[in-house]
Amino acid sequence: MITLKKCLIANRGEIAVRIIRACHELDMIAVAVYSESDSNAKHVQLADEAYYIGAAPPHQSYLDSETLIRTATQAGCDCVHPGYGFLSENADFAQAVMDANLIWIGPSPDAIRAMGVKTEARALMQKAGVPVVSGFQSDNAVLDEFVTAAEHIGYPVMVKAAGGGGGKGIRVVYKPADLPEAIQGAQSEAQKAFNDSRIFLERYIEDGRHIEIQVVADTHGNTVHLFERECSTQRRHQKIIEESPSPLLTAQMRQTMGNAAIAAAQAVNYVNAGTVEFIATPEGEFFFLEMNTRLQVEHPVTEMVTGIDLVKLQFRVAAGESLSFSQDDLTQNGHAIECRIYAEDARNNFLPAIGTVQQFIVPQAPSIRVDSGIQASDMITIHYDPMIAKVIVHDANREAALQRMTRALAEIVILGTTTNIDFLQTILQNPVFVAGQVDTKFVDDNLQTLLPDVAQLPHAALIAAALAKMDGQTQAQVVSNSDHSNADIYSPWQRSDNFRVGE
Amino acid sequence: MITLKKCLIANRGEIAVRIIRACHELDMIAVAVYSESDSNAKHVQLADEAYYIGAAPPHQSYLDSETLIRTATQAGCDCVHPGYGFLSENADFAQAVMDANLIWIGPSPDAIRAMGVKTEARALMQKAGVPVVSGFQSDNAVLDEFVTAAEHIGYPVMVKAAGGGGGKGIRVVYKPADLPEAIQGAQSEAQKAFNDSRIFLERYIEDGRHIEIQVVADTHGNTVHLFERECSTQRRHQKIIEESPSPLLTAQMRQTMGNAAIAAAQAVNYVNAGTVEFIATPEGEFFFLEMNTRLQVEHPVTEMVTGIDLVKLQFRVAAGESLSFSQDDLTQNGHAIECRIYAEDARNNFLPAIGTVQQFIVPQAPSIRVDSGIQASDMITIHYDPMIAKVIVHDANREAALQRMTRALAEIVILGTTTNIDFLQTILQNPVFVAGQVDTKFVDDNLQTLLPDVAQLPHAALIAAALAKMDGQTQAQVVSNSDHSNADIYSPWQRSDNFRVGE
Amino acid sequence: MQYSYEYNGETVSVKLERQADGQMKATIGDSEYSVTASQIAGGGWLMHINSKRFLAHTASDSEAQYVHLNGTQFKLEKVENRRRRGKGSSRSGDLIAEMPGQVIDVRVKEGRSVQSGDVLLVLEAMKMEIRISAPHDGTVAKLRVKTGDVVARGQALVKISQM
Amino acid sequence: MQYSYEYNGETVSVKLERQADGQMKATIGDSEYSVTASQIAGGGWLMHINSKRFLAHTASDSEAQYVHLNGTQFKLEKVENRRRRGKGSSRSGDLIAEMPGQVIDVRVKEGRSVQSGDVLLVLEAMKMEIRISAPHDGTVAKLRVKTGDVVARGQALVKISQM
Repeated sequence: MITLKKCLIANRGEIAVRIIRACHELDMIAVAVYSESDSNAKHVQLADEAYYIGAAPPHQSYLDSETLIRTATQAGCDCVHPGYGFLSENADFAQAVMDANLIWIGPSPDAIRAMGVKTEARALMQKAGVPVVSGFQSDNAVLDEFVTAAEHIGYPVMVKAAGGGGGKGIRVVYKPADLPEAIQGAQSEAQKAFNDSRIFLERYIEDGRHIEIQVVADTHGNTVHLFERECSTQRRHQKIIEESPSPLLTAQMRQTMGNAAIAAAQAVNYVNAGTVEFIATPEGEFFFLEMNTRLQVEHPVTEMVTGIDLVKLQFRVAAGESLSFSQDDLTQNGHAIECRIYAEDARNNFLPAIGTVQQFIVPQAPSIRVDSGIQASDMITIHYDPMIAKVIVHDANREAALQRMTRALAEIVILGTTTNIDFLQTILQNPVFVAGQVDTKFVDDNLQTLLPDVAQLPHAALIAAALAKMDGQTQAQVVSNSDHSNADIYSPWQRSDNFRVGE
Repeated sequence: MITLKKCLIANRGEIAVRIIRACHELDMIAVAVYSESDSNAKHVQLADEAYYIGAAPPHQSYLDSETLIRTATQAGCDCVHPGYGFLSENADFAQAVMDANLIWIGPSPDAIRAMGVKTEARALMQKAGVPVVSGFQSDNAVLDEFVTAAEHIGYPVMVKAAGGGGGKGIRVVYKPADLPEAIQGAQSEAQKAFNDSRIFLERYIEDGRHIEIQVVADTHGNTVHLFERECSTQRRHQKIIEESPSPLLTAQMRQTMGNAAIAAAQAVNYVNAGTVEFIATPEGEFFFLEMNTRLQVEHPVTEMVTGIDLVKLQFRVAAGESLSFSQDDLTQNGHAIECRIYAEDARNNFLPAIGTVQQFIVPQAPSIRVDSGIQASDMITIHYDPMIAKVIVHDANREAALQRMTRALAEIVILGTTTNIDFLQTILQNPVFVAGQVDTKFVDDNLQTLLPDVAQLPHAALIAAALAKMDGQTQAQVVSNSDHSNADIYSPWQRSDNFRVGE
Repeated sequence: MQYSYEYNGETVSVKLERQADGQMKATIGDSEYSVTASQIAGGGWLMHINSKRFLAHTASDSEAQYVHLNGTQFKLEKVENRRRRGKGSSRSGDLIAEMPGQVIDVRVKEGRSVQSGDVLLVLEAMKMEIRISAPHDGTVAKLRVKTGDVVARGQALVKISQM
Repeated sequence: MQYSYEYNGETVSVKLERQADGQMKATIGDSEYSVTASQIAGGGWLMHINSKRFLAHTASDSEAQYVHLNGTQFKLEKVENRRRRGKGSSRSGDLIAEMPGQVIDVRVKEGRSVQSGDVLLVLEAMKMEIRISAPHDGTVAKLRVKTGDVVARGQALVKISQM
């Protein structure tokens, strides 16, 4: 019997729903919070209690630490789960939660901080014997020193902000001539974003594979890893498809990386679930990238191959329980894949799509899991991440899992907003993906090939449209503050690098 | 790539849906058949093609071998999957399918026949060294011989029909005085049901546990078992809840029973998926009961603990592929439970409930699988089995799986017909069930305790009813040939032993 | 507006009134509640009743109003239907079919005397045999079906006259 | 009855007529189809078109009719809406917001001259920065928003006059 009784979930959408379910299975009371635009959202419906915390913009609600902690206290909660994104990697919030005598479902503020400052994390990892990409860091270095260091590291080189992550302040430099401007730009961007202009250099591995190791540690000194997830299918550093096992890893690499991840976690006295991200080269080298000190979006693939419920485990560990299994008890069974469904228009520069979801039908079928925070008649707003659902499948091997995912995506009906489902389907059919050889630049390099043609309109679809109209299909209520009559697909808009929180 | 291209699914409901999905994942064309009352059913919607095969009563449609085979041939199918129930254990149908140059997704007609005649199966098992309950069989025995044999076996003794199964002709006798009448009754019932009056005697194990072993054999001589399912939670020989692993089995028993099941399958040159049913005593003895020569209702619990898709495997084996794994590759991971949702009124002697399903909402959540053949607005008719859905959950251990199932059942919304969901919930909470100590007579012996009181009506429910009415909730279309105005809960009706096909 | 149903043999009533402030007032016996509610996808209601939250799903047919709340289904029978129904057997003394089915065996003839409990006929419905037996001693006054007949719910099957 | 939509830049039309025999006839260009259809739960249609089966899901809003068929979503825009729309920028020469968002940076002032591609202002929407840049060389004739403003889809942001 878990000793925790009542949890405030400081999040929204699919991850809030996921955490509420875990609470219920542990016989805990789940307390939701919601912004103005979420009052009827799925996570609010499923929760045992729900409290309004402010206006729709995140900094007025889901990022408002004070209101969140006051709500948790007033509701009589004994713990707070942050989910991912929002305040999940905010050490000050974790500390404030603990100061309010609430249990934080996550690692200590110190561990969050240690991993949050990228240069500090690099140094810690080096000390712990975890391989780190060659790089250069020096707080008071002048330009000449950077130039020399870059030569030593070899081009391309990455200029990164020391004080924070999420893609902010990152610049890739291919030749010495571009370095000075890149350093200046990165410094000013880092200053603005993190109030800390320090930058550092790192070797940039162009054709690397993004492989991360899930770790869990309890408060009794036990740390285990739950194997890897490969997340190389990315568009502009945004993960799209994740899987476990990685098609790249040998048993030997898996063990070595798993041990490195455990060492990384132990170096910061890590407790609870976390993820150590590595970049692996085609030659089989691998290097520490960063550690995500929270639950990941893609945690379900690990749950499906290990049979371990990570969110329930987070609660148990936070309640002081020991891990009920050791490293040797864990196995990777079969193969799991996750596809992220975004409300975005791939053919229009991946601009987020808004609108009201008129229909949302997901298959209930063997080993197909759909985690979503939306339902029919929900409006996709401008305020939050456009990821509206995750589809996760499991089967005996990668080929079977791919077939299952292809069918799952074909069966999902989401009408009323544009999604990336056809983009996902095209990637799944690409020979390089099928062969398990996608690296982190594959999607960006092959965008033209991967963008499906607009499907020919079958006569049957046109007939269905007419049938619906003839039948007098009523329009679902469209609650919208926008004027649809001016929308246009031609536009002078350019989209800057996106900065969805590093997921 | 599987060599099969197009399959006729000679079934309906959830299992037809299940098989259609397997076809699609294997890139096969799925052909559905439907009776008059199933023209818009879910399995018809999901199939690539669908053909009308007759009126609603099964013998005019789903049991009409000729029409089924003609349909398969005319549609250009290369194989037929029978599902469970209906014609799945009909050796003549299997033979007719093969005679029409179609591949039968199942064992050979000979294997079906060998296991279908119970006395023959007993003899075969004894020869193969598979433990069989002590019994007496002799085609020309006179009453005195039966009396002597019964004394030798020990009471209680079971009188069973030699020529068929499904519970027909079975009588349990507790004292010698009742034996003659039981034998007579069984003989006449067997004569009527199977045109074969032969009966035999078997020791009746009162407090036994129903444990069955899933086996799969390919055409290349490989036979493996996929561990056990325990199905002791039964009401009148009707399974209600199944799970894997069995709380009773030790690793030693599991291995012994697994080997016995393989021996049983090999004794009849079994090919494809099948299930060997055993009864186990509290002392750890176990005895062969019968072999089901087809897919079982409860196959999903095995799929969830082994990660093997049994239906896809059936197709691969039937296509001549070798098993891609050996016994040593298989493991039981975590714990899976299945609950069968019946449209029946537990408080009214479990009479089947009919009606139109007005709402059918199932949770999409981690490791919760719902296999169903119905959807909102479907009518539950008198013609078919009242099992409308199966809920299957998986988690790391039995306790966690029970918690997950409890939540899953609480979240399922089925409105418009009476179901056994509250009965299931009560069983799940019963201390004997929680302790894993239910035997096959537990439910029948404790029916009064297990039948939940009619829930007090919370004021909130009454308010919700009024809100719906005030809102002018429209009645879903009720397509019904019955007169609702005469329904009554008091009645002179008695229900005889039920004879849903031995699932 | 007053709404009445029959639940578990008892009549239950609720009065629901819209207030000037947009809220609703519900009255059940002596209890008063302030109610706000919003309808969600798929026939659901997110209700606030005296500030406590409830998620309910509702549906209705000609017989009843169905409510799913906290994992339990409640069937609230419509009072107007209950009133029309007889008890046990129809007014005329006929035994009626409790559910639709097919007559697979008729074991009595008109005029024959029967004892309470004697099986009169057997129906098959949903793969189960259902035996219709005499509710009291008497004679078969009227046999209204024969083997093979498909009967509807509520249809009169056989009339047993009291001795 | 004739139904017209715009799909992928082209106008598509279908004529759907009920026949005396209860079937429907659909005409698309030169192709004629006989159609029967039944509506299933959740906005689905099981159609038989010239005896071939199709399962489609449909939904509509003020902008478009949506159809899901064989794993693909089709958005058929309503012609009456397309007619009302401008192209690129609004009739007045204003740049308009393509989606709702918040203005987080304004980089130009009224009267300043700009070159094609210059970033004029930056919006934030759905956790992404969106830069609005000049579609051609010109001067900032009218700046209609300031940092912090929340803008609706279609709202005019800035007017660039041609040199």
